[in-house]
Amino acid sequence: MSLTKLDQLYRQVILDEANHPRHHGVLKAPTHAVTLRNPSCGDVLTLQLQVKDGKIQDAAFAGSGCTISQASGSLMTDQIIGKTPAQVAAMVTAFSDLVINGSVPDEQILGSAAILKGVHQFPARIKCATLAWKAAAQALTEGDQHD
Amino acid sequence: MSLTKLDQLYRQVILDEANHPRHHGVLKAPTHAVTLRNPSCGDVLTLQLQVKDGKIQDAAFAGSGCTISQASGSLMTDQIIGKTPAQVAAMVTAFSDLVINGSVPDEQILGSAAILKGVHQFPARIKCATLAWKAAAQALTEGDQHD
Amino acid sequence: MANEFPFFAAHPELTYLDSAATAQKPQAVIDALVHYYVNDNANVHRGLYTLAYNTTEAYEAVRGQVAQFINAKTPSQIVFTRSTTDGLNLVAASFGPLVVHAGDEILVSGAEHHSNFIPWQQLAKRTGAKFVVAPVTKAGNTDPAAVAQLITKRTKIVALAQVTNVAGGVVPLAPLADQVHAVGGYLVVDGAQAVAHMKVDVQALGADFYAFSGHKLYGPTGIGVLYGRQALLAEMPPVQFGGEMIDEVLDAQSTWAPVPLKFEAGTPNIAGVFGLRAALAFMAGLDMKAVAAQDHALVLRLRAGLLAIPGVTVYGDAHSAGIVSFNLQGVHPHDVATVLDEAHIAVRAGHHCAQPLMARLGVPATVRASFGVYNTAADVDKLVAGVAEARRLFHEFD
Amino acid sequence: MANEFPFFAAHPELTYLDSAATAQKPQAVIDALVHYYVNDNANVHRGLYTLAYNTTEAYEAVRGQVAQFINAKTPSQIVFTRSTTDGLNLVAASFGPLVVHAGDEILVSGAEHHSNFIPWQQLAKRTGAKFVVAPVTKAGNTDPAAVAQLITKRTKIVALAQVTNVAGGVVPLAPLADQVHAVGGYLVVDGAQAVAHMKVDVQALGADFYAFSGHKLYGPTGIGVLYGRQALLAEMPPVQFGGEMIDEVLDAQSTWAPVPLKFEAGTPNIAGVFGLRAALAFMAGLDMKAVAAQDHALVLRLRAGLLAIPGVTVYGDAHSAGIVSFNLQGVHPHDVATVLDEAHIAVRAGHHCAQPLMARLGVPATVRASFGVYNTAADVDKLVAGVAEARRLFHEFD
Ligand SMILES: Cc1ncc(COP(=O)(O)O)c(C=O)c1O
Ligand SMILES: Cc1ncc(COP(=O)(O)O)c(C=O)c1O
Repeated sequence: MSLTKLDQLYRQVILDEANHPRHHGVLKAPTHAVTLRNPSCGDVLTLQLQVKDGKIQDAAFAGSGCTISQASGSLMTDQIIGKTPAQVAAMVTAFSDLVINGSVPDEQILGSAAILKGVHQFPARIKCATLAWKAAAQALTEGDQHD
Repeated sequence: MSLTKLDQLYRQVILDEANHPRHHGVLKAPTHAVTLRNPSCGDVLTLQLQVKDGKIQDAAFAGSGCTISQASGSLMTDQIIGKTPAQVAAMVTAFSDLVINGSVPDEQILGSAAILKGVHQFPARIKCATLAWKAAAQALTEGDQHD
Repeated sequence: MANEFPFFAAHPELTYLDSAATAQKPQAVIDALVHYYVNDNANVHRGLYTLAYNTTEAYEAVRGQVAQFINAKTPSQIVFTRSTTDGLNLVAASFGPLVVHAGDEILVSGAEHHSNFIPWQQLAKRTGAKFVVAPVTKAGNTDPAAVAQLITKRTKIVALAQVTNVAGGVVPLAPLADQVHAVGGYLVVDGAQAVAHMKVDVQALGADFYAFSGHKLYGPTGIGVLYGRQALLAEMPPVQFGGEMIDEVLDAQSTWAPVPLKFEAGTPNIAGVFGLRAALAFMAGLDMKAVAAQDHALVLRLRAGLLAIPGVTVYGDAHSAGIVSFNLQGVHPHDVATVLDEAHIAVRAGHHCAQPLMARLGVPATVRASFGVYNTAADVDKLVAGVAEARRLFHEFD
Repeated sequence: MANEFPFFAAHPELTYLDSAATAQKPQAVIDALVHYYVNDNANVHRGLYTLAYNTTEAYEAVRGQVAQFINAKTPSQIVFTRSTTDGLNLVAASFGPLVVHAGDEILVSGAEHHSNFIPWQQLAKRTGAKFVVAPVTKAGNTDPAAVAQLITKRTKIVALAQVTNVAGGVVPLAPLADQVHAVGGYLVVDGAQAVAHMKVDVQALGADFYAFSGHKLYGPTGIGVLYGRQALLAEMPPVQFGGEMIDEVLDAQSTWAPVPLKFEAGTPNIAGVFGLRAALAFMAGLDMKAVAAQDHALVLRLRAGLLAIPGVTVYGDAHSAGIVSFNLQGVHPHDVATVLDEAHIAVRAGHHCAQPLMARLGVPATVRASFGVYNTAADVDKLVAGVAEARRLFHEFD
């Protein structure tokens, strides 16, 4: 039972994603950047975006955190590249709903990031999963003003 | 029952003492003075003493307060005049014991002030009764330093 | 109603008329505390385990319930404090120096409780501002016209009780809020005596800050609420430092968590927040119009009864929010209280933490009766009989 | 022992190992709160009626019981606060500016909790003093020798936890107190993690101030204690203003009540004080030598069990006062905590409000288990098994 829940949370692909995250590091010419912290647990995540011609051209994240937040950062950055800010906003909402409720009608717009849905059985970890997505939302709405 | 207790607290002589207090006012040449407050109820009492040749030559009190504190100020000042500081110290202790316990072995050293013993049935009013006496004790131990 | 309050079963002989000092607690509030300690006890904002997570979520959700209770826009405007006093001091210490400078003015009423008087007096002292105390009405209430007249271009803070704690007058705050906002100042409201007696709407009042205590609202001791306008809270520095209120701590410097955690350093009164939730639920079950009507009926009855006794002065007026102060000529309030206490009637006698008002009324103290939802006409009649008895007693002695 | 704590009956499946965050409450403490609200609820220092008088007397008497608990000379040295954090901030805000000036030094250990770190960091910033952070031991404990070496003629305040909250080391304070007193400085002690685990003697420690929380001592949330040397408390200005803390309030100025009321503005957490009394009575019924022996046995067993698992780093040492922090190589502490939570084991994972220490240990976080009097060897064994399981789980995934 509990192993099943844990297995769903820590699927091999999630562990791989966390151990070998993609888009980890910094961009050369970011247009947007934001650093978010989860002060209760100490997780910190810096997200950089390069937005040009109305699209996310590139994205990178850095910081330290648990398996869930690292995997989420990797999957998120990978999925948003090539999308428009409006598309990303929809994805952020869908992702948040997914990890809270375990399913959403438009799961497919999240691509491989939907694999994190197992988090919904661990309410205490939802914040870990959404940190990167919150950073994306914030970067796109206000991050540019701060650069 | 309760009227009996109240009768003991508010004996005619106590009411007279409060309504027509003796030694109420200020001294011309005080050697000691102290102002004490009972901050929870707002009572304030200023005591002045004139000490010469090792004796309380004169005493006066001022301020506002309830029947008990006014009667006590009147009786106290009247009783300590002519006494030595050491005698007053003993009286302060005896008075405090009397209004806490209702009786003390050396009640006679308090003279007519012993009439306040009814206060012991009203613990909430003990502070009213002892305010003047505390002022005397404090005036004699430290009041002179402040003049 | 009294049967929801176990205090009255434990004190069948007592007529409790001191709810303005602290209210008695319904069984539901006491049960909530017990339930918290038995079932939910865990520190908040710290643990990842299920128990700590659930307790944190429940704790945070109470902000939303408080926001609804006073019609705040968002839960993040709700800061948990120890008490009204704690909340008002937080505003004076943190917000005060941001807006008050030498030559500015801080305005209060002469009817304020010490908790809404001294923090501003001391802030004025520290900043070199002028501390202005508005005259009160003859009845001992805040005089809105006098306050309005004293608002100047230099007025930065007006601090007023919505209901004063000696005469019980309800202060019409909205026009004063408009006036002080028009000169660029801010309105700080002491809601300690208001919240249990009327529906409060901080937005309609135009309050920039609003503080109240749980213990006067049928809730536990040690918990209070400070509401603030979001933009103001966001700019204010924290006044205490420690766990929970940080963003990042380095050796050389620290940064702070967003509002409201920024203002909640250390382990809060978690059980108090759970108890407050139960108190809000209790309040939600009340018909506030009926509460006001009952307050009004009791105030009228008490005023009439007291005024029928020769030599009684009654402060305030018929519109008092459940508080009636009075004095009996020639008898000190403490002596009145003692006689009443012998008849098992609990009223308060003293300066009621309102010495500036006592000075204005020219008395050292008053006797004060104040009502909770459990009080009845019978309580009022007992008090009136007790005061008449006190008069007879001291009159007889005369 | 656990059967005195109703929490465990309500959570038969749970292994609670987070008492350093907050302890569970014995039935007697919960009963004391209920008893207070049903029987004694009245505001303190205000009413003259019998109920209010008795409650005030009982409230004040708890100071004596606290004084005895930590061997203070007199009850008036006991100030009731909200928490350790509240007490430490009070000292920093009120006493700090009296003794710390530009060019002076404030010294803390790198192992301090944020509540005993940031107030001093910010005081240094405000006053222009130098904020000195002493290096810690490899195990993550305060290093007394390093602290001693950093005490200079300019050191005005040394602020140290008696027991640190991550590695659990007991700091030998008395020699440091002598040293800081010799240079004219003061020792402020954070006793949050000490009071439940050892007999505390503030005089023997040489503490000028000592702060702790009720909720870590099997008492209620929202109540804490600040002890201070009498002469220092007497000179300190109040930090909050309002009811109860005054001597006289005039329009132009106010004067303050004597210590300790000067520091207790507004209605205090009265129920919290009654609950604290019950917690002290509970403590008085314990054999503190037996408590220490049990702590020691559990710490030894846990360390041995953890160290037998490959890839586990354990901080602190065998003498820890009931606190063991550790990490599992390659697995983030939060993930360890989640696996343990699935096995109904409540431990804390995070920075433990000790980011400066995390930086020194070079980790973002640790897993922490901490013991209360209700913990047993079986709890330790479950934890060890859970950590081994976590390792298997993540290893298998590798
Ligand atoms: C060493 C230490 N100091 C201070 C604190 C703060 O205590 P509180 O949160 O009760 O104010 C804690 C507990 O979190 C602690 O462990
Ligand atoms: C009008 C008013 N303001 C402030 C206070 C202070 O409330 P607390 O003592 O709960 O901080 C009170 C109650 O005593 C009050 O009546």
